[in-house]
Amino acid sequence: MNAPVLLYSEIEEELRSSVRDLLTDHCPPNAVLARCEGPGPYDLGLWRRLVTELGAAGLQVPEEFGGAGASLRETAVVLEELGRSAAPVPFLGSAVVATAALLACGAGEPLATLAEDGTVAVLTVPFSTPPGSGFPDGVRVDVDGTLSGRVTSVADALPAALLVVPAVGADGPGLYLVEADAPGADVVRRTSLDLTRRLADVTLHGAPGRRLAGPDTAAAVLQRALLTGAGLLASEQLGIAEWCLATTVAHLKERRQFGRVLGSFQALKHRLADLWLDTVGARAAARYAADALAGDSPDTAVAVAVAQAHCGALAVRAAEECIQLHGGIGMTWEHPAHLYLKRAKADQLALGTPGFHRSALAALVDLPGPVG
Amino acid sequence: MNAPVLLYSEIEEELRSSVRDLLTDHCPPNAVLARCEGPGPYDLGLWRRLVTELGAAGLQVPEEFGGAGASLRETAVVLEELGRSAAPVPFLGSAVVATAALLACGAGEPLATLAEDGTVAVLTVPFSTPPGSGFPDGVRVDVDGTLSGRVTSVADALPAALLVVPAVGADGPGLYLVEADAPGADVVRRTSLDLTRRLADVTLHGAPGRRLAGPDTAAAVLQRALLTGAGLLASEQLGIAEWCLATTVAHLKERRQFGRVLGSFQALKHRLADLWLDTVGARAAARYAADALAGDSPDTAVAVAVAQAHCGALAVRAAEECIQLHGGIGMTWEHPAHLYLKRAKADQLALGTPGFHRSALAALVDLPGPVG
Amino acid sequence: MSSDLRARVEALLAAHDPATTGRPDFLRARFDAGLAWVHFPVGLGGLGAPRAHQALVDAELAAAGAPDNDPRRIGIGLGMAAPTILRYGTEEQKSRFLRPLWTGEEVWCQLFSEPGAGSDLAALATRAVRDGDDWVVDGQKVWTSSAHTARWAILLARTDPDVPKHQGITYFICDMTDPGVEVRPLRQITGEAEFNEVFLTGVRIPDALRLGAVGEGWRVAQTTLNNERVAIGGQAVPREGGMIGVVAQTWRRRPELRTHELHQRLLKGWLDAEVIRLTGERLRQQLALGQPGPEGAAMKLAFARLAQELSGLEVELLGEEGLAYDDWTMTRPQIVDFTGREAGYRYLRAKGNSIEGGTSEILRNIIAERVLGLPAEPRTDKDLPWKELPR
Amino acid sequence: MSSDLRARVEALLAAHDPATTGRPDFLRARFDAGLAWVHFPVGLGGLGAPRAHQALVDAELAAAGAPDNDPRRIGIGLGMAAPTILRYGTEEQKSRFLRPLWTGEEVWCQLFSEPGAGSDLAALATRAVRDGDDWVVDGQKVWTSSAHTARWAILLARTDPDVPKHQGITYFICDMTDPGVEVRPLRQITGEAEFNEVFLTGVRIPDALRLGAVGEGWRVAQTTLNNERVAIGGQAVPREGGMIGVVAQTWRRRPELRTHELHQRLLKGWLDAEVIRLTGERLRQQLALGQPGPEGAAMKLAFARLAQELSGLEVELLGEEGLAYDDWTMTRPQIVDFTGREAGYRYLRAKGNSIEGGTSEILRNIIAERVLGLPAEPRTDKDLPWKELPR
Repeated sequence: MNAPVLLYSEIEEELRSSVRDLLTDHCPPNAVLARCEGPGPYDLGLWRRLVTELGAAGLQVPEEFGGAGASLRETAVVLEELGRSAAPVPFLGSAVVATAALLACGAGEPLATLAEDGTVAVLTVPFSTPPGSGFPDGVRVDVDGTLSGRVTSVADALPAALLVVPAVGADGPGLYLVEADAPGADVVRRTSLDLTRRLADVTLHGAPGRRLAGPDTAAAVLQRALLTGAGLLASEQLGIAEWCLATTVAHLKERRQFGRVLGSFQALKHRLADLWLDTVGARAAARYAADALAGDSPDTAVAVAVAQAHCGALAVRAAEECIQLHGGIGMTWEHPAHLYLKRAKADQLALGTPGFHRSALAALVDLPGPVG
Repeated sequence: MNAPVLLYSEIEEELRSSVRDLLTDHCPPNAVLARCEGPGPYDLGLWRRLVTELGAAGLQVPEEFGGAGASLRETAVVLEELGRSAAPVPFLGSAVVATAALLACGAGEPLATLAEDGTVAVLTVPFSTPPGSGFPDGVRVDVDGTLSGRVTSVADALPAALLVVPAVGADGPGLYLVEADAPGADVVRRTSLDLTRRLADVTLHGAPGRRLAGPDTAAAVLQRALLTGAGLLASEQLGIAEWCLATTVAHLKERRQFGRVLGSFQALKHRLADLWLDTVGARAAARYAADALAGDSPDTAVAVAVAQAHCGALAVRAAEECIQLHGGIGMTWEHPAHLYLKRAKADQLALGTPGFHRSALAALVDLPGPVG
Repeated sequence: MSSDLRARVEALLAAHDPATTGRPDFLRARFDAGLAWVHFPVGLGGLGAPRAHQALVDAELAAAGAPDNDPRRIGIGLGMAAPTILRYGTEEQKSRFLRPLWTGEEVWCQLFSEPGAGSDLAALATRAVRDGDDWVVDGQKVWTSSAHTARWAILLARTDPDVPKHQGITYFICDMTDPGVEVRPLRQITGEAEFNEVFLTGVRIPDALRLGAVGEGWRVAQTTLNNERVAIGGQAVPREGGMIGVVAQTWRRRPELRTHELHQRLLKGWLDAEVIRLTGERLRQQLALGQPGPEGAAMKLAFARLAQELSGLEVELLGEEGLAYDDWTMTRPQIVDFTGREAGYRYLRAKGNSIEGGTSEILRNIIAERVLGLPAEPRTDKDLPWKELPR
Repeated sequence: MSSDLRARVEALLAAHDPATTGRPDFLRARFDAGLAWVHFPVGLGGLGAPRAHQALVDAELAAAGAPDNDPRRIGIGLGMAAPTILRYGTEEQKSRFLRPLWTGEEVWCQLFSEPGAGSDLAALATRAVRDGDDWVVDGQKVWTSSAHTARWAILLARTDPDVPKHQGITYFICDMTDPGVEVRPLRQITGEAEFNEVFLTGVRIPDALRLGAVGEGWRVAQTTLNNERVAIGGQAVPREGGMIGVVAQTWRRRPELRTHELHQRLLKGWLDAEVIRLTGERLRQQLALGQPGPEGAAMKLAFARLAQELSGLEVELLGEEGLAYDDWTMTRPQIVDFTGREAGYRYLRAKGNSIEGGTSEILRNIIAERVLGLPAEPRTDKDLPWKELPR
């Protein structure tokens, strides 16, 4: 096992600043806020820019399929920045989770489509599904090869053109590629807690599907996709926490009460110091998880559990402190803080809660619970 | 069920001030500190004063046996004050737990001895034994009626003349009265974390014993004694927390750093406000438990679990904050803060940890854990 | 209850049978019988009786099927405006305002908070300038509940910017129908708009509607704010009352959601809820003996912490369902209903508990200084003229 | 490692075979060969080489069976006195002190802290008054480790009480064998006495042992203190290194002690320990690139929190055994050994982690101000002459 590299490489820092520049220009908080009640909650214009200008959709996709062939370490850096902007784009669902599934299937053709024009694909599982879950049996493969069933609370499914569907046929589990506008496929929006990453229910009634993985590999492919999603989500959570901390610090440096800058009050300073401390830890943990996933380290499962358990809780705490320390201002719809609170809370449930991941450590590092 | 009375009655307040006056005069912190490394860690002079001047040993004992016939509410008030002084007297072991056992046995004669001259009795179970534990089988009753076996970590056993011993004979469990200086009885001091309430191991080799309770009642008697001890220990823990809070506040009002009184620093003020808040809760919870025990309320088990879970954790936190906010001074042997830290930590383990009592609520209030 | 009081209740019921009397008529009659708030003076809805008797009157009337004045809807009038008018109002003000306030015919709101002041309420910038017999008021207020339904407001405005901030404030009664009053809904993170922003532009207030002396507004406001604080945490709560009950019921009903991790947190939440309940009960017993303790501030602080803890836990417990939200539509609720909506709403709304009516930070300051006697922080703003304060 | 450096190591080993050379002789020879601290100047135990090369030299010599200078025993000399002497010392001071300091023949201690100053170190009251070529020092110091074994001390004393507190301090080297130096063990809550109180009564220090200019002591001390902080958290730690390893092993070995409540806390502790370990590893990688981050203060803060959490948990886990203590006898340990003693000792000793070497409160201030850029609290003591400070 190589020593993990926990710092950002120069290339990673360059990627970060490109993404940040683009988001600063095209994804200001008020635009996100304005969009989130409109008919199109996803910012597909922004998505197109990320795809065409930065190749974000194909970052993980090998060069032979038209992607950038970058590692998950770079993908994680993009997620940090998207988290910092609460950007309403389907990056996590498409360029991380679905791409990981397609990669593990060796499905070059759909991958090329994703990389080329930012076609959105999603893995149809509830967003709350943690790694290590049993293979879902909500969709069955009928004798005619079509798929039927229902999957609830799928993240980023609204703008998806391709669905990667775990389904169970007569010969066992498989992963199937279904076009979202195929006859018999239906994607219905749900009212989501997170205003910047929406959920939808996917219903299939005899929809045609192409098998990408069969009984031998489907479960492993699904696990790899979920593990990748969980591990990299930690970087998004880090980005959320950093925005919340920075925004709060900036507010407290400006706002005056009782004749003093609020940020000079020691109780607030100490709370922010503690929050900063845990953010520093989150950066180390998220980097370690990205590095482990990128290098297929034998320690990946531990790294992901540690990162999710720490970063999932931290992002929520940072967003909650952000609201509290903005006082009444933070409670208003007009201030973007709530967008981060809602994303942080939804992210906390996504791909396993912090409690789930912490409990998973029991088996991973040999700390078993009480007997009986 | 009568509405619980959570305030102190006038009589209770009078008792409190008598106890406090006596302790202020005869149990200053430096005296406790000086004693705790000497050959006699218990202050039997102080104990005698509590017994003769205030009738503390017989507070719970009915008047017919020479006691005060007071309720456990008054006993709890005495414990608050003893906690506040970290007083090295065997009140909890003798006047609370052993007395509760003897009362439940209807053992008038030993109770009269306790009330009369402060003879110390203890229930020989490890101090960490929580209510609801199985009947201990470490001591057996031989065919000749003598007792043999070993009980470790018995609190207040060092100064005890009488041992109330749970033992198992051919006909089942029983409680036996053994004189501590009887042939075959041996009480050996242990090095204890708590310097003001010592532990000892009790070894019996064919020691003569008189049966106080047989198979029909022994288990119930033991439970009543443990439940009484656990419920009233919350009042001692409240007293510890109050001393720690008051002493810390006083220190911070006096000590200056950076040209300011330390107590004007907001981070410290907020921590103490939170501590005060939980101390207010502890008073309500401890009073509720004492009231429930005194009135044999059907809610007693819940009341005791709530009080122990809250007060046990609070006393430790208060003592830890006391050390921290005294800075280096609190780390010195010369300052009494450590006496409270050690007692608080030992009390946290005594008669069930806060975690034990919180978990006990699962069954008591119908909040079952995961299935399987 | 004294026999006299009982006789008055019976007389009221005899003269105005609740079954046949209209609600407003009954409430007016009750007010005139001195049974509205018995501790108020005779002629102002009371009998000068001990405050503790009110609960008995209420119970008796409720048992007889009499309507109440919907106290949650008119809480600001009852809890804040009325005690202040009673203490500082002129005779004309008292007889003009208290009756319709109590019957609910005239709803009141409170124009204290400002966007630029926050917890430092005394820094408020809304100006009132004397003009003949009137005052002309300009400024902006925020977090005003009921402003869109209110007929009257209690208002704090700055009448002298040249003196230190606490000294230049005056307390007014403001007519919400004045054309210079503009009320805009203030939407919250929950999607709804409980509160309002209120813009005051050239609002004219006759000097006769001033409450207390010019420049004495801060002192007058203490009566208002102390009554706000007393109102919190005074009610007896049954075990598992409030949010813990919702979570515990979900836990019992849905064994498939349980994990050991959530179980430990639930037990901790249950414990905390019970300790807070007992603390409130102890406070209630103290109040009944006429010994109000400082635990009021403690209760608010503890309640906010618990509500946030439990509502966060509930969302996690629900897992996939916690990812959903019931409704983002902007509605205008008249009261906060924590249990009438879904977990996501409770989670978001509970964030306000540690901000509204005194932030948890301010409450901790209050406890540290007034209860523990710790010194105040160094202050530089107390003696400076308001207009010279750094902003 | 450069070939030159390697050649020097080989030459040293050739001339002084570790198998046959006495420890002090070998260490002196190593110093003279410039292999003590390679980044120090030639003639003072170094070669002016990059600091990073030191680890390679150490490894090479250790592999050859050479003795080391027991750095934990002489940590204050190595970590604090030496860099300060190097930077501010005269040529005479450097050549007199650095060699026996490094070889461990002369142990050093630090006389900074005072009972009356605490975290506000600059408020120190120990006076040094000029008398001919000497200074006469009177005062009391506290929390001095190694004072009872030390030959020399670095000392801060007030030489001018009429200027603000940071300006009137001078830095000295103090001879611990002076008859005016009295060392008393300072017993801690663990029962042992790691530290001392040091009473200084008419101690005479030649002006030649002053370090830096008169009145510049505070600035000189920054070098000492910054080096202390760098020393913390720099080492790579394996997973489950430190206290978590002790608790985890007990957990694995003793299934009968496990409960769900303790399990959740253990997993939380394990998680926190691993996150701190990764944070430290990331810091180490930054330092290796010559980019020291502010995470040093963070590491100390996090470590103290974790050590206290875990040691408290361990005592609870042990239940009945947690009620016992291993030994209250007053001993005088030379180093702190968290794992060599029982749970109760760890619990008590860990309380000091958030106090010694900068309290957690001070570290939070530092992070808030230097990292987050939040403003300092209002200060009134910075410009006041020291003698007028309120006490």
